[in-house]
Amino acid sequence: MDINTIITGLYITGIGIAIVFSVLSILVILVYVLKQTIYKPAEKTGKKEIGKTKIRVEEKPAETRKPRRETDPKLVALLSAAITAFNEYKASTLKKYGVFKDFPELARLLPLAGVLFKSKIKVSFGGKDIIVDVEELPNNMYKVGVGGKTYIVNYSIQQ
Amino acid sequence: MDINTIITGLYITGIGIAIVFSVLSILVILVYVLKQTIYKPAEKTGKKEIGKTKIRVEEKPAETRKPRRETDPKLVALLSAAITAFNEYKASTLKKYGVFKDFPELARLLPLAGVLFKSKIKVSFGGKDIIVDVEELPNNMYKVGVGGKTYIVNYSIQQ
Amino acid sequence: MDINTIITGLYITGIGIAIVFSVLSILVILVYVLKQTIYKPAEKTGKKEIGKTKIRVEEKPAETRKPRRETDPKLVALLSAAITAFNEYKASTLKKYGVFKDFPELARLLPLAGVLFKSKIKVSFGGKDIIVDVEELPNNMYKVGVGGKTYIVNYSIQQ
Amino acid sequence: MVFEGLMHITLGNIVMICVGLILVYLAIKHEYEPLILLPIGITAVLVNLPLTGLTEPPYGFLYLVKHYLIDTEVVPLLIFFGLGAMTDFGPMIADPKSLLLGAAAQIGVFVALLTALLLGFNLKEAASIGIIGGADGPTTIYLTVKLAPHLLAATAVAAYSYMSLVPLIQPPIIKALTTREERRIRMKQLRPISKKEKILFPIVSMITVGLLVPSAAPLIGMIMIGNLFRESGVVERLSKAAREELMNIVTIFLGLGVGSTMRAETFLTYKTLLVLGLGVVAFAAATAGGVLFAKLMNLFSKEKINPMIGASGVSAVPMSARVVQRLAIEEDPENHLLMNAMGPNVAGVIGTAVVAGVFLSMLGG
Amino acid sequence: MVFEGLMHITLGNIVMICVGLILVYLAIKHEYEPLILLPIGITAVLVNLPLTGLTEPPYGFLYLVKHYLIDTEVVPLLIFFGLGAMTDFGPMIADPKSLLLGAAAQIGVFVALLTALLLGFNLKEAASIGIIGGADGPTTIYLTVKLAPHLLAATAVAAYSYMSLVPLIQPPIIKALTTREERRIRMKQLRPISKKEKILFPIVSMITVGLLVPSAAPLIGMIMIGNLFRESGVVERLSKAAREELMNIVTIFLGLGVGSTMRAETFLTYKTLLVLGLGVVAFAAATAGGVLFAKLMNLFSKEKINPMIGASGVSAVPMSARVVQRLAIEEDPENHLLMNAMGPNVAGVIGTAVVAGVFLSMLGG
Amino acid sequence: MVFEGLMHITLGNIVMICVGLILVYLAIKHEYEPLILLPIGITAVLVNLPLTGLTEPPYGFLYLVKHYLIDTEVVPLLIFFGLGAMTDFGPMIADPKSLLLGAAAQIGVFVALLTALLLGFNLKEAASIGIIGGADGPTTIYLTVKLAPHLLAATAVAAYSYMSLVPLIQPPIIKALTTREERRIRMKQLRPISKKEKILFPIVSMITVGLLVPSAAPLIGMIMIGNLFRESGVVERLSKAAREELMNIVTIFLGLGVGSTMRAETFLTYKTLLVLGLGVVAFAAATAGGVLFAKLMNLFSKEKINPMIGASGVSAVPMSARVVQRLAIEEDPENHLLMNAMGPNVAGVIGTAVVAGVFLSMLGG
Ligand code: NA
Ligand code: NA
Ligand code: NA
Repeated sequence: MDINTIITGLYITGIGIAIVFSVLSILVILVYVLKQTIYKPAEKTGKKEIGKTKIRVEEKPAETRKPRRETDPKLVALLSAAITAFNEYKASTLKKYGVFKDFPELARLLPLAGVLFKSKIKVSFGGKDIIVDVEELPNNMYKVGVGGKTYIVNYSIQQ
Repeated sequence: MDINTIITGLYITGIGIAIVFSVLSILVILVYVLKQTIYKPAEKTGKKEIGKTKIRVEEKPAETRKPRRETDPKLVALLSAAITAFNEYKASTLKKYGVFKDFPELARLLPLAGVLFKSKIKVSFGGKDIIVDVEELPNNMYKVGVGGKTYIVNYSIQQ
Repeated sequence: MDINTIITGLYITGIGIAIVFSVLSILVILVYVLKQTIYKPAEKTGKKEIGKTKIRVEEKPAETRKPRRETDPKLVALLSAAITAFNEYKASTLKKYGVFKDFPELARLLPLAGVLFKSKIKVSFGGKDIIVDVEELPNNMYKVGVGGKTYIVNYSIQQ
Repeated sequence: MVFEGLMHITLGNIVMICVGLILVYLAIKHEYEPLILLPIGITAVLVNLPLTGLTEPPYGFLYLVKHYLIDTEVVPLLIFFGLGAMTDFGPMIADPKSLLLGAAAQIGVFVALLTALLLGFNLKEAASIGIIGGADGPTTIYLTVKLAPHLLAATAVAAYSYMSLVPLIQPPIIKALTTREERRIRMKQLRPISKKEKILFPIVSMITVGLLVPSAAPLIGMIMIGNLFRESGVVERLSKAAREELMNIVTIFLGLGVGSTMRAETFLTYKTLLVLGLGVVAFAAATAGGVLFAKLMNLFSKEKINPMIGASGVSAVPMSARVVQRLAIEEDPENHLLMNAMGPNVAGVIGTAVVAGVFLSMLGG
Repeated sequence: MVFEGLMHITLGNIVMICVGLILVYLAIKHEYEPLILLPIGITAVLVNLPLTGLTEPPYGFLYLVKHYLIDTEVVPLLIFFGLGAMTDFGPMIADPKSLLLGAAAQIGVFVALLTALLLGFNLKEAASIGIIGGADGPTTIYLTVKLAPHLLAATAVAAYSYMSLVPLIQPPIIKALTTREERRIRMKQLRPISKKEKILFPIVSMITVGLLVPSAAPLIGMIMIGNLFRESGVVERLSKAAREELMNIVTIFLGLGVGSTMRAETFLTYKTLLVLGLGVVAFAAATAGGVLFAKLMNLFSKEKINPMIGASGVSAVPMSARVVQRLAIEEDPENHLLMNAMGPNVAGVIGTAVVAGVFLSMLGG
Repeated sequence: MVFEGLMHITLGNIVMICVGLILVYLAIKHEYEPLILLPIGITAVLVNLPLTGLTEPPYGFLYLVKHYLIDTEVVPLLIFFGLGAMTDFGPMIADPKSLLLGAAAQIGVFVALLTALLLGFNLKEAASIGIIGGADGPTTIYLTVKLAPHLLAATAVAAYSYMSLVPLIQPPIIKALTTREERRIRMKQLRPISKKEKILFPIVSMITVGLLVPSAAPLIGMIMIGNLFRESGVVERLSKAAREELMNIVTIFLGLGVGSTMRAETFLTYKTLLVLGLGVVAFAAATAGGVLFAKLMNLFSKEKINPMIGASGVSAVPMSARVVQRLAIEEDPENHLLMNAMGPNVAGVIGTAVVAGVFLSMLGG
């Protein structure tokens, strides 16, 4: 143990603490600047959303609640039906124009792909016709819009 | 800028264009040869299929059609039932002969595996008995044959 | 071909066979030791289970059996409902305390995570209330306990 | 010691940081080839911070990436391997004459090469600049590393940027060179391809091109091995690894490695600006070459092709095929040319690799 | 020739085999950082079997791993890259003063450094030991490889072990330094963060830290590039590769490489024991530093913060945030501090990287 | 310059291209070990095209793969690591005497070694040829790289080809050496194995084999570390990476690296033909050794074993176990021996690694 080493150690400690606090303080300032320049509009909607959430949480005591109507098994069936119809439409379109089944993979994997399909589909369900928006995503995923809500569905039964 | 360089550039251009066209032309010929030697039989069925497709496409205007009967939610239920029965049969067979649950993974991952199961399963569904062919594929996938059609099902509810 | 080489070869063969048999024999002994020191208690339950299995296998002739009642499509619906309710409970809790949706991923990926949720959920199903245990696992998997049985469910419809 | 970075920053560094940020912006906001341009851009920002040692031999991290993975051509070849495992040559096999359109688009390479020579670049530099017109990122990187490594960042950025700009660059050229009647030509649907043909094609083309242009063999060999993995159907594990795990990892290192060459000292020269300008010339000439050659073919063949698909000889898979599809539908909503355009599109990849091979054999490796 | 191993085994080897087995036991039975400690432990067993040649140059397998992947810093930097792709800086951006708590916890590093100097370690060793208090495994490895490679196994094992022990080390210290009233302070919920802020943060902080502390640029650069991949939303393939495929592979090599340095000859010294002891000092001092600084901040600010979240300035993401959450609920079941504690938690990662950069610039790289 | 390839092609090249194509054909059409033989075959085609420079130092791509990944043993060891993460030693732990059957099958290695010596190979070559009888591809490659690198392609191709041919090679030998009564012997079901046993087995066997045969430690160490990852249950991320991401990538490089050694100059010798012939001898002798030793064991033990499971001591996991299962069912449809045969099957992997270690320690590494 050498007194010079200790002194150097104290010096490094002083410098080190000074630098880490000053660098992170600068980051504090920059984050505030970011917030001021960017965040303004988002802030308002954000606060609103928190308020709404609180109300919803209070009206339904946790751990003892029923499943919501919109997401019951019927919805699963409706989504399945919509995707099936969508895939049939897609398959017929692709075949009509000689597009091979391999194409979507190719398109998805190469940079900037985008030959994924998107369509409005009319589904007969429970006696009435429902208009559903279906959009393909990679990996057997589908974005399904129905009744103002959007579901991401992983649907992997292929014929 | 040097005139000799430009001349070399023109020379390279000439050679380059000549080579790229001749090499790709040779490939054109080889692809034709491939087609002549290999494709003959396939060609006929291919043409037929295109014809058939066209008809199907025309009879169903895109974007406003109902889901096909065979792929409605009932099918999902039938497939689930079949795979459940198949898995029960498989589990009992494996246990009977002391085959541990790890085995399929081992078999699948090492080269030339093949200890995946395959079986005919009788399913009671909607009041009548249906015979279904079920074959395991890797990754919780199953090939299910029912009523002359084959479905690839990703079924991942495990008990 | 050199007679000395052959002699060395025979020598290596002798040594080699001796070593491979002695090393693997030592492993035999060690595996027996492992079994004696560790396995005793497990052995009994193991034997019982094999017996039970045999009986079950005999009462149900393979390849021609019906799907079990408990795993029919209704179960799929029940599981869906339970997970939906669970996710709603989770989302409301997370929102209430300002936990962002990214958090579970962060927690799961860094070492020693463990901020996955677990809860008892009451589901109204088929006219009666069922208490279900739901526990999150990584990758959209859920462990669902209902009626004394546990199911691992891959549920990927996200709202 | 610390805070020194601030004192050593040069105007060049600041310019390059802005250039990097612009690439990041374009990648995120407009999705211009984000898989490449985002890593390149942010790495360009990082390496222009002074005194970090990241690009310094022998142990700077980005030096290691550049030296061991890019300079050895490991990364571009593995990307070609992965592209092979992704590519469906079916549309090209179904319509073999699309190979000729893929050859024709290479004219753009030579136009740009000659223009570069006129602007004072030497032969090796001009070849590396010309190849941008092939619109194949990995081929451009492969050739530039061998012929003109000091231009690597410029040619790579040009190649990938203009690939994103294909939807802007090509339509006016296509429209200027074709009549409305030509753009309305319908083409017959492609025949289905048997599995045997798909398996034999990569083997046959690897042997053929390898024998005729040996210096193109690494590029063609790797893409065709990848494609054989894909089409064989028996090594799905490897095919998936080639196009996913390995591809993703290698793409990360490509971005880091190329980005690390964008230091102010080497990048901020008038040559870089010329390269970027010549890149547009190359893309435009390639487009024109493909379209005009298609029109030439129509003079001699009974069954007319829609000359727009010649523009897809510019690889940029599958962007230029989609451009053609879009233009076709504009004129006639029932005229789907997507698959017909995919043939020249993938043929262009082979064509550019052949041209790269020719350059390597004529200009020394 | 064979059976020789038995004759060459030393008492040291036997001790180290037991040490390795203890790590394996803790990893499997108590899940102490199993992703790192299991590979390290079992590799320690393997390299203490005599005459295997596994760690011998030029071709021993573990020598290759150590020499090419650890000594070059490739592995720690790629792990930082992956951590960036996993980390959500949102809670820190929402509450910027948490950055100061992340800085305060670095006090532990300096306390341990000074203690190590008093115990006779030299400056470079003391810095490597001190950095354990930052509770960031990769940063510890990065710095030790550069400053005191002979201590690598000791500091790495200490860093990862104590990270697992955070739930045991921190609570008594936190309780000793806070009153019940302080522990019951409720904090307001964090505001939501916009995507733009999340994208700009890694860019801004990379440039800022890189300019101010260039030697921290490799660490900060890689974590921020990874984070930009994550937040940009346009390169999900690469982001996933960074945090999964590449991360998993690199973690395997980290364990093998670090474990291979745990040979009896180099590991079994009194220094190792001191390092392990100093590691506890470092963690404890860091915890205290964070808590006390939070109390100090309360003296000057109107809106009181719960001083317990200062303890989360010790990174060990997300363990120390969970410790705080648990302690808060003990006092008041409705007081959820998890997200408030995540801010200092991720800030601590940046703070430790800055300190490592300072050490590198002052003590030579 | 171009078209030169055609002029430089030799008859040997053409023969080798055909050999490569035959491997590709067998891999695709008959699924003979496609994961290895397809990459090897197509790479053999590629490297026999003249003047491509792919295998030339210092920067030929396949040279890099061979030099840095195969010659360093990195690839075979990582494959062993992945195999460990895939292998279930349960059946062997449940029935420990299966280890002896795994030892007995190694007799084939020595029969082939002695035959090779009689045919004029030197000791190192003979050992590399003999190990083919172990039916473990990575072990064969590991040993050949160290003892007789010029035979690498021949032994690797032989090992993997005959592994695919196990269903053809083994049945006649098994039938010739057993009576119908013996083949109908039923064996009792295996007991279940506790998790603790599965965790302790890789640790115990690594230490035991490592101490007794240090030169086998790299192979045994890596397979057992992989297996511990698998059985520990706490590092599923790493276990998955070992057997999937890393395994797939490494398998690609194994195929490319081994295939690149199949150039006409080195492969087309009478030695290659002899190696291929001796490989059959090795497999046949290993099968016979296992079966006969099982019959010998029956002489001394009360509880008879079905001697067919001795044939599974030839690793070729799980093919030879399936061969036994099939033969057993032929004689008695209720006699399922699959799991009983898996014990010797995985024991054979350990046995062959031990033999390789013995060879390395006696013949110099
Ligand atoms: Na091209
Ligand atoms: Na820290
Ligand atoms: Na073996």
